[in-house]
Amino acid sequence: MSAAKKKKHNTEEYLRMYTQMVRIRAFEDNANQLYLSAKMPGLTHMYSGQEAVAVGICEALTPEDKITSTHRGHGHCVAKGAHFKEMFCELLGKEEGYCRGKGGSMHIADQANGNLGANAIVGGSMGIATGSALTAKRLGTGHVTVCFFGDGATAQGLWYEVMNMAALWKLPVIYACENNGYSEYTRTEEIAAGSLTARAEAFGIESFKVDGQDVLAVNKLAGELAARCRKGEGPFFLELDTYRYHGHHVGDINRDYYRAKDEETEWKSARDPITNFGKWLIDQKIMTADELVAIDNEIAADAEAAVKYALDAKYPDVREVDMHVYADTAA
Amino acid sequence: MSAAKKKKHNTEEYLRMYTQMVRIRAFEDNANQLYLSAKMPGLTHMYSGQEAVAVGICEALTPEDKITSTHRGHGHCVAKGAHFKEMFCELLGKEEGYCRGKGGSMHIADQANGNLGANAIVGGSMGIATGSALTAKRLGTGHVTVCFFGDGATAQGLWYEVMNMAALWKLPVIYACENNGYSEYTRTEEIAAGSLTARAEAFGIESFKVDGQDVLAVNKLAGELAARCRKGEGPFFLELDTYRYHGHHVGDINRDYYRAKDEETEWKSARDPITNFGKWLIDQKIMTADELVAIDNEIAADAEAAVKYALDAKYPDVREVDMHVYADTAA
Amino acid sequence: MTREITLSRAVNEAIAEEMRRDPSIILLGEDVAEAGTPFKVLSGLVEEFGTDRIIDTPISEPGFMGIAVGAAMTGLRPIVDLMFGDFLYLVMDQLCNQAAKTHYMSGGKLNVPLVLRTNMGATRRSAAQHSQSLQALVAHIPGLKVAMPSSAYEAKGLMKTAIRDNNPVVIFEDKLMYNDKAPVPEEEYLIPFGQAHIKREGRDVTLVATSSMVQVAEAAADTLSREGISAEIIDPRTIVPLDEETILRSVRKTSRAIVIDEGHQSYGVTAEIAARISEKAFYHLDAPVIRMGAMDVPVPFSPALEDITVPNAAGVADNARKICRGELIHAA
Amino acid sequence: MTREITLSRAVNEAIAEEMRRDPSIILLGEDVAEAGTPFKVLSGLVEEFGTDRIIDTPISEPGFMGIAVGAAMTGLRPIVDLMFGDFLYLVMDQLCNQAAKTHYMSGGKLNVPLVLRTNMGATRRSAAQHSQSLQALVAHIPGLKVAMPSSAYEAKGLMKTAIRDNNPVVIFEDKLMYNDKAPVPEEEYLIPFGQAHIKREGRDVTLVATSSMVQVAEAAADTLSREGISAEIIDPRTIVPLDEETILRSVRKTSRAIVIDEGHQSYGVTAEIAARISEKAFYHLDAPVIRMGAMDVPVPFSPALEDITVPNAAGVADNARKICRGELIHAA
Ligand SMILES: Cc1ncc(C[n+]2csc(CCOP(=O)(O)OP(=O)(O)O)c2C)c(N)n1
Ligand SMILES: Cc1ncc(C[n+]2csc(CCOP(=O)(O)OP(=O)(O)O)c2C)c(N)n1
Ligand SMILES: [Mg+2]
Ligand SMILES: [Mg+2]
Repeated sequence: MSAAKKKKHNTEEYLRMYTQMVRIRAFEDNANQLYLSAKMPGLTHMYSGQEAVAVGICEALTPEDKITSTHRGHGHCVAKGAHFKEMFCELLGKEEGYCRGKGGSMHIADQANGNLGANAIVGGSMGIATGSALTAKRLGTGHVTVCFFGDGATAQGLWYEVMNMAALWKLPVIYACENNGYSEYTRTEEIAAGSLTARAEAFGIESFKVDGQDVLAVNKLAGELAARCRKGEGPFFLELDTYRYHGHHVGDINRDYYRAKDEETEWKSARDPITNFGKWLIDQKIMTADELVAIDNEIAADAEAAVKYALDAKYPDVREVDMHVYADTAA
Repeated sequence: MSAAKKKKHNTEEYLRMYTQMVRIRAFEDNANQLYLSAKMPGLTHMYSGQEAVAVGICEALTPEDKITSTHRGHGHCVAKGAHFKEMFCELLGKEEGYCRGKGGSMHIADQANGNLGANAIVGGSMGIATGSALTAKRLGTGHVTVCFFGDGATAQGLWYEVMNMAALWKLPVIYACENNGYSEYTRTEEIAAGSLTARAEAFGIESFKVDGQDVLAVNKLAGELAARCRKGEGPFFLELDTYRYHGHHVGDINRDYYRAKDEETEWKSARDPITNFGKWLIDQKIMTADELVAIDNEIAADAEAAVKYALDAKYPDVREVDMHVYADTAA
Repeated sequence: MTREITLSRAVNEAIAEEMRRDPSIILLGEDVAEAGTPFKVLSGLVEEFGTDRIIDTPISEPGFMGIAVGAAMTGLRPIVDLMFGDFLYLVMDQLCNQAAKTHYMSGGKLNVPLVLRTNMGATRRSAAQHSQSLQALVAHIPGLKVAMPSSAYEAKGLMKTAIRDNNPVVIFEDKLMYNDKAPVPEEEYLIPFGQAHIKREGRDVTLVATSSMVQVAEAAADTLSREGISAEIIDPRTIVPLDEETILRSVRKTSRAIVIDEGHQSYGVTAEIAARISEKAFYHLDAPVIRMGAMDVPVPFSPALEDITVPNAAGVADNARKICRGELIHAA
Repeated sequence: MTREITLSRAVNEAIAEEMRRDPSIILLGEDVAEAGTPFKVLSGLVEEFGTDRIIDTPISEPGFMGIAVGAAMTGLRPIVDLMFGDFLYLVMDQLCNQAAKTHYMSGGKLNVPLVLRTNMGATRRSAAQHSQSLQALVAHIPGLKVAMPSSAYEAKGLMKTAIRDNNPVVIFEDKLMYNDKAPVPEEEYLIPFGQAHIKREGRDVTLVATSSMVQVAEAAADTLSREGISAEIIDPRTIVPLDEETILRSVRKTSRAIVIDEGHQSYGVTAEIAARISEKAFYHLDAPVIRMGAMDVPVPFSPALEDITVPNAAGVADNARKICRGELIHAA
C-alpha cells in the first residue's frame, strides 16, 4: 500500500472512530433526556465516557465477528453497526425496534451486525460469547467473538468456568473487561481481591491492561488480538480502564455518597475519549475543528430525528404478546 | 518443654497419625468389601491412597475446627474423629448412623467433631466452608475451617467467587485441593488450564503445593497455616498431590481405558502414605515393626466388629421418612 | 389509630428489630450497606449495625448464598439479600441442594436458619430478566418455606417470623409495592407461618390471592360488590406451609374459587392451590376452580405488551361474574 | 417382529443418527467421550464422531450450559449432557434466563436450538442430591419444552424430535430405566411433541402417568383388570407442550383420573395436570382427581425409607379402586 493510500485509509478509519464515538454519546444524551422527561419506560444504563472501548474494539472487527454485550449496552450496539432508529424504537418498546420492543434497553440485540445481545444478568453473556467462539472454531468461520463485561462481572464464577474451557480448547474469544471503577454503588477495590489480569493469566490466558479512554490504543491492541485469534492463538483477556460519566443508571442522580464530584470532573475534563481524540485529529491535521463540529452536528440531528421517529412509531400489536415464545421448527 | 517430653509428645502425635491413616484404610477396605458382596446400598467413593491428606490436615486441627468434605469423604470423616460404628451404620442406611441413615456415604456428617458433611455436588461445599469461616471471624471463636475438594472441583465457578470474598474479608479458611490426577475418568490436565496455585494467588491468596503422600509434610504445613488463620492471616490454598487407589467409585473396576495399571502400581508400591510413614517410624526407632502390626490388627478387628454391628443394626422406622424435613422453631 | 408505613419501611423495621434482639443475625448482599440496596429498603441499617453485620458482597450470588448456608450451619442467622428474584436461578444449587436438604440429610443434626429476601413482580418495564415471579420454583422444594407478603403489615410480621425460623425461608416482596403504605402497629408482632388471612369476608366466591394479587382481588371485589356479588378474599401469606384449611373452609362456604398469582400460570402456584381445592372441596364446588397466573411468556419490555401478561382486577371480576352466574368458562 | 433394545441404546441411536444427518450437532458434557458417560449411554459416539463433536468438559455445568447457548445462537445444535438431573439447579440461569428467553427477547430473531439431556428418578440409593425429579421446575419456564420418555421407543423418537427442534428442549430420562428394553423399529421415526400416547385403553379410570410412572400405572392396571376395573393409561410424553386434549378426552370418557409423576407432589407436575382436568373436565368428573407425586421430603438414602417416597403400583391400584367404588378419598 502506498503511503498516500495508507494515509487515506487511516483517515477513513480515524473518521469512523470519531464518528462512532460521537454517535454513542449523542445516542446516550438523547436516551437520558427521554428518561428525564419521562418518555422512556423503565430505566437504562448510560455508556457515556466509555466510548473508546466499544469503538476501539468494534472497529477492529468485521460485521461477521460477534460481540456479547451488557446492561450498559447501547455503546456496544452502536459501535457494532446498529442504526439509531431501530435502537430508539427498541428503547421505547416500539414494533420497529431491533427486538420488536420485546427486549428493551437491557436486551437489545442486532443479530445482523453480529451483536448477540445485551444481557441483564451481570456476567450472563460470558458463556454465550464463549459458545459463539466454539461455533467459529468448529465451523472454521474465522470469526472472533468479543465478550464485553464490567469489573463487577469478574466476581461471577461463570467467567472462570468459561475461561478454563476457552483456554483448553483455544477458542477465538476476547474477554474485554471495562473497568469503570464501580459496580453500581461500590468501588471495584472493595469487591475485587488480587489482580484481574492475574486471574485470566492463571488459566494460561494472555492478558493486557490498556487505557480505555484512548481509542487508538484500544483499536491497535484489539486489531492485533483479533488477528491472533483468527490464527488460533486465542483466547485473550483485556482490562480496559475507563469511566462512566452518569450514575449507575439514569435515575442514579445523587451519587456523592459513593463517588466524589471531583473524580467525575477530572475524568470528564482530562480524559474524555472524544475530546482527546478530536484534539489529536486536529493536531495531526487530519481534520479541522470545523469539520469535527459539522460531524457532531450532523449526528445530533440524526439522533434527534430518530428520537422523533421512535416517539411517533407504533407499539407492537397486543397479539404479539405470545408470539416468539417458541421458534418454529420445520416439519 | 524438655527434650524428653517433646519426644514423647511427638511420639503420641506420630502414633495418632499412623493409627488414623490405618483406620481410614481399614474402613475403606471393609466398605469396598460390603459393596462387592452386595451388602451396601448404592455406591461409594474410596479414599484409599489419600490418607495422608486427611490425617495430616485434621491432626493439625482441634475438634472445634470445622471441615467440609466431598463425595470421597470417608477419610475426612474418620480423620476428624468419627467412630466406625456410626459410620458403617450410616453407609448401610441404619438408624444409628451419624445421619440416621438419611444421608449415606455421600452426605455423612459428624457435627460433634466439626465435620459439616460430605457433599454430592462437586464443589458444593466451598461456600459452606467459607461461611463457616465467616462465623468464626464474626463470633471471634478462633476456629479454622478446612475445605476439602478434588482437582475436578476447581472447575466450579463457585470456588472463585468464595475465594474472592474470603480474600477480601480475610477469613480463616484453608482451601485444600486433593489433586489425585483424575476427575472421574478424565485426567486433570485435560480439564484444568494453567496452574491451580496461580488461580488462588490471583486473588491474593497465599498458596502452597505439597506432597500429599507425606503425612508429616502435610501436617507441618497445615499446622502453620491453621495458626496463621487464627491470627487473621488467612485464607490459604493448598494443592496436595495424591492418588486414589481404587476406581472413581467402587463399581469402577475396569479402568484401563483411562488409567494405566503401571501408574497405579507405581503409586501403591513407591508412594503409599502408610507404608512409607510406617517405615519412617521404624527407621527412627519410634516404633517397631511388631508394634505397628499390632496396631494394624487391632484396627482391623475394630472395623470388622463395627461392620458386623452395622449389618445387624436396625433401619430407621418408616415413620421417620417425613421427620427432619423442617427443624423445629422455638415459639 | 395505627400509623401507616411503607412496605419498604416495614421490612427495614423488621430486620432492625430482630438484629437488635439477636447479635447472631447478619445481612449480606450487593450494595446493601452504604447504598441500602437499589430499592433503598435497607437504608440506615449499616449506620446502626456496622459493616461487620451489614455486608456488601461482590456480584457473586452463588458464592454469597453458599457462604450464608455455611454461616447458618455454624451459628449465625444470615439474611441474604438477592437484588432481583430473577437471580434465584443463580443460587438454586446452594438453596435447593444444600440449604433445603441439610437438616434432613444430617438426620436432623444440622440446621440452616437463613432468610433469603428477594422480590417479584412485573409491569415495571424491566423486561424478561428483571420481572419474574419465581415462587413456584422454590415452593416445590421440600425443606424451604416460602412467604409472600401482601402489604407492609404482612411484610413486617412475616419477616420477623422468617428470621426466627430455624429453616431456610424465602421471602418474595413485590417490588412495585415498596412504597405502598399500610397500618403497621408500633408494638412488636409476628405473623405465624401457615396461617392464611381472610382479607375480606364474602359469600359468593373465594378469591385466593398472593402478594400484590391481593390488591387486584380487592379491586375486583369492590367492583363485584357494587353488582351484588360478595367475594371472600384469602391471602395465604405463606405458600409453604400452605394453610389449606382456611382456603377449603372458605370454598366450602362459597362453592366457587378463583386462584390468582403473578407467577406464570403453567406449573405454577395457581396449579397447586387449584388442585388442592378441586380435590378436597370437590363436592362443594359449583363450578371449576379458575386459575389466573401470568401468561406463559417471558415478560416483554414493551408497555403495550407487558401489562396484559399479568392478572388484573377487571379480569378477576369478569371471571367471578361468570362463575357466579353459572356460565361455563370452558366447554367442560 | 421389531427388535428390542434398551433405553440406553435407543438414546445412543437417536443421537448417532441425527449427528450423521446434521454436522452442526455437537454434544458436550462431563465424561461423555471416552467414558461414554457414567451410565455408558453414549459409548461409541466419540469413536464415530471424534472429540471435535463429542466434547468432554470440565466439571463446569453453568459454564458448558452457557457455551451451549452461545453455540446454539450462532449455528451449532448442541446437545448438553447433564450427568444428573439434580445438577439442573446449577444451570438454571443459563437455561431459564438465557436459553429460554432469547428468542422472545430478540423479537424472534435469535434461536437457541439445543437439547439438554438429563435424568431423574429415585430408589437407586443415591440420596438427596442424586435422586431428584425436577421436571416441574423447567416446565414452569416459558420458552422451554420438556420431554419425559417412558420407554426406549419414546426415548428414541423424542430425542430425535428434540434435536431437530429450534428451541431449547429438556429431556428427562429415568436413570433406572436405562437397561429396560422395548421394541424399537429399525426404520427412522420421530415422535412429535405435544402428542400424548394412549398406552392402554380403558373405561373406568384414567391414569395419566409420566416417564417410569407409566410402568407403575401399567402394573396397577394389570391388577385392576383382574378385579374388573378397566384403566386407561395416558402418557403425555411431553409435559411442555402438554396434549391437554387427549387427556381430557379420556377423562370425559372415564369420569375419573389419577395423575402420577415422580417429582415432589406439591407445586409439581401432578398439580398442573390435575388442575387442568378439574377445570376443563369439571362436569364429567365423578370423583376428585387424585394426585400421586413423590413425598415432599428430600430423598432419603436408607433403603428402608427411600422406596416409600415414590408412587408405586399398589398405591395406584388402591386409589383407583377407591374412586371407582365411589369412596370419598378425602372428606371433601
Ligand atoms: C446476576 C446479577 N446480579 C446483580 C445484578 C444487578 N446489577 C446490575 S448492573 C450491576 C453492576 C455491574 O457492575 P459492572 O459489571 O462493573 O458493570 P458497570 O455497571 O460498571 O458497567 C449490578 C450489581 C444483575 N443485573 N445481575
Ligand atoms: C456438580 C457436579 N457435577 C458432576 C458430578 C459428578 N461427579 C462426581 S465426582 C466427580 C469427579 C470429581 O473429581 P475430583 O473433584 O477431582 O474429585 P475425586 O473424585 O478425584 O476425589 C464428578 C464429575 C457431581 N457429583 N456434581
Ligand atoms: Mg463497572
Ligand atoms: Mg480428582
